[in-house]
Amino acid sequence: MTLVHEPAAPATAKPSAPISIAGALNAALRDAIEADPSVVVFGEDVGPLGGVFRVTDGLAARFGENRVWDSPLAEAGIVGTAIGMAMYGMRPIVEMQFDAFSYPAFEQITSHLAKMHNRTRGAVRLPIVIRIPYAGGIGGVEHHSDSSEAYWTHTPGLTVVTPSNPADAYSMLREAIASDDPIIFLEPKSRYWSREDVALPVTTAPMTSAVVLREGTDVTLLAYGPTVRTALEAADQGALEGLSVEVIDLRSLSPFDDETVGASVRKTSRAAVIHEAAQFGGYGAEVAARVTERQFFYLAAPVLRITGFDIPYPSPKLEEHFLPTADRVLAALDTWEW
Amino acid sequence: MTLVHEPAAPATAKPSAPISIAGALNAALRDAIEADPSVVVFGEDVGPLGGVFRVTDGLAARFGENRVWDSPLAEAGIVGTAIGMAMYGMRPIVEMQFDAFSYPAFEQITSHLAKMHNRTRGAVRLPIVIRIPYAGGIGGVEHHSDSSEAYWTHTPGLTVVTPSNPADAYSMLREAIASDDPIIFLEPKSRYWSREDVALPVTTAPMTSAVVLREGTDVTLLAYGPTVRTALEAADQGALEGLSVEVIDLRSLSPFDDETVGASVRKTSRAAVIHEAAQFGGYGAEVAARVTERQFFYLAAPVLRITGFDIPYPSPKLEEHFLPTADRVLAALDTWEW
Amino acid sequence: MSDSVVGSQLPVRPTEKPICLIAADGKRTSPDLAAGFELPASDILLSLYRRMVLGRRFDVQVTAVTRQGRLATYPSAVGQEACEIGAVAALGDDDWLFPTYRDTMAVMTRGVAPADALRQFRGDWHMGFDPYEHRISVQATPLATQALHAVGLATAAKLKGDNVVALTFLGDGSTSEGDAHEAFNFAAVWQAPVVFVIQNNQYAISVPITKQSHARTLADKAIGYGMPGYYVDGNDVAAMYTVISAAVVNAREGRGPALIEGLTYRVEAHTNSDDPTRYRDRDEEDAWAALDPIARLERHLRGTGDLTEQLSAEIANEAETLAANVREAVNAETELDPLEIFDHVYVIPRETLAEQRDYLARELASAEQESDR
Amino acid sequence: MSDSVVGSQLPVRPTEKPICLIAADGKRTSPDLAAGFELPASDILLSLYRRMVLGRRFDVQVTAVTRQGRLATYPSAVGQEACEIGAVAALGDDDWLFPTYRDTMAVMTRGVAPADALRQFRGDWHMGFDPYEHRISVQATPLATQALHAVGLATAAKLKGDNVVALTFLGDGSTSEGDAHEAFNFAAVWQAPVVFVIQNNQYAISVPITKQSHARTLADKAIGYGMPGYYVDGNDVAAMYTVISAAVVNAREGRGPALIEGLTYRVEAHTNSDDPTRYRDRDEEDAWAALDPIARLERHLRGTGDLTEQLSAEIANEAETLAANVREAVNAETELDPLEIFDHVYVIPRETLAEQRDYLARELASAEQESDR
Ligand SMILES: Cc1ncc(C[n+]2csc(CCOP(=O)(O)OP(=O)(O)O)c2C)c(N)n1
Ligand SMILES: Cc1ncc(C[n+]2csc(CCOP(=O)(O)OP(=O)(O)O)c2C)c(N)n1
Ligand SMILES: [Mg+2]
Ligand SMILES: [Mg+2]
Repeated sequence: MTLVHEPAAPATAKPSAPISIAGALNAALRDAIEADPSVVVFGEDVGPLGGVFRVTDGLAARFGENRVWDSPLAEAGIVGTAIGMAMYGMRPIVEMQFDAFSYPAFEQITSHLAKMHNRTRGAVRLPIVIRIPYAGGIGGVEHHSDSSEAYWTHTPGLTVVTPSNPADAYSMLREAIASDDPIIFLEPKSRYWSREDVALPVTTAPMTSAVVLREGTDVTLLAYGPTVRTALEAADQGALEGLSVEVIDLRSLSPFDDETVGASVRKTSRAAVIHEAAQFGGYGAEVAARVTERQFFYLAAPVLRITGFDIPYPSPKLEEHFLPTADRVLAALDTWEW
Repeated sequence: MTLVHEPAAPATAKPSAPISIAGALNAALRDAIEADPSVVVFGEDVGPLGGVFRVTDGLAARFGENRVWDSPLAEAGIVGTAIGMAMYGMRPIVEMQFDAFSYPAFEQITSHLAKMHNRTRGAVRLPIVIRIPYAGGIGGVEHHSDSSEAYWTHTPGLTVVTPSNPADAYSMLREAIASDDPIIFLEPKSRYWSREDVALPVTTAPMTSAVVLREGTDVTLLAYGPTVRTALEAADQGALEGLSVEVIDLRSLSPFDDETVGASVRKTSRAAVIHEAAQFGGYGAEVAARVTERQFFYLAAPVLRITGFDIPYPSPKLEEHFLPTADRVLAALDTWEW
Repeated sequence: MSDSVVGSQLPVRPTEKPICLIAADGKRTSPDLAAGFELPASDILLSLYRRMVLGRRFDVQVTAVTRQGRLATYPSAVGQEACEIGAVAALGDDDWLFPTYRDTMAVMTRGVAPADALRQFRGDWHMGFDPYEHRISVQATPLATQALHAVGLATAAKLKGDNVVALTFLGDGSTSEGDAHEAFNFAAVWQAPVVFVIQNNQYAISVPITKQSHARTLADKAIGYGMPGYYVDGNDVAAMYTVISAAVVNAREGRGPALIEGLTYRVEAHTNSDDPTRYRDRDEEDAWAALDPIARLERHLRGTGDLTEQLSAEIANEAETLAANVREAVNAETELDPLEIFDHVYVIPRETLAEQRDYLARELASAEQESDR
Repeated sequence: MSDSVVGSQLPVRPTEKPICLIAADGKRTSPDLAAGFELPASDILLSLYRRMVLGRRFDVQVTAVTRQGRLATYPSAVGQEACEIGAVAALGDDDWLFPTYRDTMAVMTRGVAPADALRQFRGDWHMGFDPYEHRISVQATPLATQALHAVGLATAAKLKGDNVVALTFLGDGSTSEGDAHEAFNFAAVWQAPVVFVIQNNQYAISVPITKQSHARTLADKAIGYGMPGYYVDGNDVAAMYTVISAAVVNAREGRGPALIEGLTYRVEAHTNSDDPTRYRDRDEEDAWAALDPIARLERHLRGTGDLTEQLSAEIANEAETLAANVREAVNAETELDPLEIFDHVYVIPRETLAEQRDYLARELASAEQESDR
């Protein structure tokens, strides 16, 4: 994958080596804990087990149970206590084991995490990162493949970001931990194990900016997390058919990078957004609405949404029919009159 | 207010009398409990007190504590037990005291209420109505003025409706209670006390259909719940300026009545959606996106969103600056080149 | 719904030591450990023994085929047979069971055919059978949420005047969730005919009970709700069956809910994808192996002479038939219609779903044509 | 975080009768009711008395101005002075208080100026003071949620080696919420220096405690978490102060959390917009009036001669000054900048909010012009 914005290799760069998203996240946590004594990590099974996806592997052993520990099994409890810790100057990083299991914490996240800074007129800051493995594609049974981003992005006070590759996974998580705003950090679980050569530590584009991954002139594909690969595949196939596809990795869902996306759409005059979540009221609706508001007179066709269906995420043997594919993207582009 | 679809006055019609939305809801509950022994009502303070908005006033005294009762104070518990009751053939109607207090029930609503029918391949039906007084405008302190509709409309399996007048309040609640699907019934709390002459029992347009409240030719205003009045005010003011405004009360947020809305937009070629909730990822995004997808080549201008700002709902003395007004609607329409 | 609160007697407090009727050595325990409960008759013990053997054989076989990749995942209940079978045996036909993902053994024991019981974990559909056919709800994944469904169903039955009891399983870790608390409280306040069976198998995936609760026992939680609480040896099926049966009768006769903690052990990994060596050691596993619920009852029944060579041979045969049954079930190809994913989202049909269904239908059709070429 | 679990002693069980040091008649109670707690010295009793009188005068005045429409709403704590003042008096300067909407009296007593304490209910802003200035968190509205914040803050202090204790108030109804359970459990497992003070004022708006819990006492819940639990006469400030102080010391010295239930009564309506005649009768209100916390301590201090005519006159004067202070505070016009609603949503500025801020600024400017014409 070619990054148009090459990551700036820092002075201390180690020789680049193949690393997975899970590995990069693990390294980011390790380096952040090492760098700042106020950083703590807790949640369900994040201690000795290292998390069900091994993202916290080895951290408890390395830093001890006062920096990385297993909490009781209660998501509201995890987020609620993290809020109290942050009020006392800590920087907690907590994990929701799977996205559907963040729902018990919904009140703590929407009514407190998102609002405490505003409520206290800026007196209280909550530098908390909530890590959520999200979306499907791993053959998980019910409740293990939800895409919950639309719930968070609609909630003022939250910042919502999602990496699609190991370099961003490291850089964006470090930036999220350093941020004084609460961050919902969505990790595309189907991509956890995809490897790339990266020299750590790495600093990529700012967490809140979108990145053009592939330049093109005919159409702009807007993707994030697990669907970035889908968009790139579609771009490859499209190229064979003589279609010049620009691919943008949104990276930040809230805030939305209107500038980068706007510039691209004004160039291509056509855009489509791709996500796994159900379409109705999904994040793609906001993308389509705001791109249309801002670029209406540049658009040659309506912004397309290539998404999951408006149904609960299906069982493992049927999920392939639910997930957006490169073929579906290209089929959708064909519905436009060119 | 003139209903283009006049409510069909049933044979048993009583002489029409002025009644508030709260009163109409109370009557609907009373008639439903009377009509069907499997209907029960429970929640926080819905018994002797009659609810903090008095929507259940007198029901416990009239039907006894086995039909209408106060539950312990726990929203997940209220929705979770309602699910179990529905599995055993009851039709529970539960109240979330204020919208922000539905958040503790978020997991029960999204992971169970919305999915049980699908999960069991249709074997289990959950005819449950969750009544939620929503939105602001009543000078409520923090957490008492949220607009949570976007969270529910994005969740497959839920049906989300909201009345804007007493006749619909009665008719739609009766229809919701009779439905075999779980219904999120959003009650515009700032409109609870607005009265109109209605002859009960009344049957208005089907719960899941939008209704044209005012016919016009220049622009279509899409509103629901508390913003319907705002849209009608804007239409009146617009008329003075020679603007012919069509006003549609969406009534059903999920499903969305594409037919009624589409027909109107094809006629006016301009549309704007109005809601109190924050704009980013709000329900208006879905409205704008789908109207644009379906009517792109009929649209003379981008669909506008006149909404609350992307901030937590402000304190009572500042809410006036947050809420969309008729002036803001007209100002927004002025941003279009005509 | 509140009158029921009045006139209820003070709850039974959990005992100091776990209630136990048959010790690990197969011998009967002293009266203090029996806490007034009677040892069931030998025919009952024999049938509990038989069902535990079948249950374990079932789980062992399913775990094996899961390793072969036939199932998406499988959480085994091996080692917890006394809880799984003791609970199911205590339920009447009209009663309801609210199991978790852990309790497929109980689901199968209550009469669901292996093929149906395993459909969820095969990845065919979220639930593999009709809840109303067996009065068994979905095997819940969101922890502790099903406990509230049990309370609601039991309350509905009570309001309708039916003599139905709902039993829900909970894990030790799940007791930390808010929903567990709300279920205990609603059940006690409404005096709902519910029995909460907590299988304290010492772990929530990798998290030991010491990181989950600071209480003396999980059964002690009952005190805070004004419910009877029972602290039981969860590897003694005689005790589990007897205590749960008593709680079921109490509930049925209108004396309200009960909370029962069975001390047991999750012998297998959390699921096939888990690696217990990361968080527990061999010695601990061996210590619990010595307390095995099946070996214990076998010793007892051999001692009393009730379990003859012939009988155990019969049971062994039955177990092998069941195992073959399981292999057959998971090897059989299931016909799945992808379009069904749209059919049960709503009772009242939706246009948008019909459109999306047509879209997928067209896609599948053209894929057909492709492959035909 | 788990080692702390090891080596912790068994919790103190709640007493049969509520712990009480000074009876309603002002007399000292028998040792069994004192449960080993010592009556505080008279200077302490006098200062508790003084603060209760001021607290009540404050609340009565605020309720009055609320009826005049000066406040958006106000939940009064009249009748609960022993809990409000007893808790605040037991806290050190570095300790933290996590109040609810009910506890403005406690907030004021801990040193927040009336104008700031009332800013939230005046509708100016969601919170009227800087939490760090007084070590008081927001007066939480979402029930029981603040208890988890208290546990988190106390745990952070413990991890940093600071001797800070967090005290959180909870209502009787709030104990039904899942968050209360999770807070109790996290606190016990982590042995966090937290004190939970449940003000059982008999009602959750209109819902009586009998519909909220079936437990003997709410203090009994502590048993299920392995926490000390204290069942206290919440109208005896001597008992509340003494028991809470002991719990605070315990927590500070690393012996973990405690749960304290104070039996009291919400004398006023839930808020000004509530109508108690719909759900409770006069007799009940009268019965509780006889147990009034201030009258009781007054009888005691007059009996001992510690409360002289002169002293009560001084306190009365002080109370009137405070009341005047309140009237002044709520009558003073506050300058609010509408544009501030955009300024604290994020630490890191957002373009979209800047745009929306400009939009409102322009709107306000043109409105200005309009009105100038
Ligand atoms: C609300 C929720 N949070 C997290 C999970 C992920 N999860 C699945 S099983 C499990 C451990 C449960 O432990 P326990 O309750 O003891 O049951 P056991 O697996 O031991 O039978 C966890 C954390 C979940 N399924 N639901
Ligand atoms: C999560 C949540 N649900 C519902 C409410 C609405 N509500 C506000 S106060 C109250 C009653 C609380 O009773 P209790 O906990 O006893 O406290 P008290 O008011 O008696 O001090 C309710 C139901 C809320 N604020 N938060
Ligand atoms: Mg367990
Ligand atoms: Mg109360």
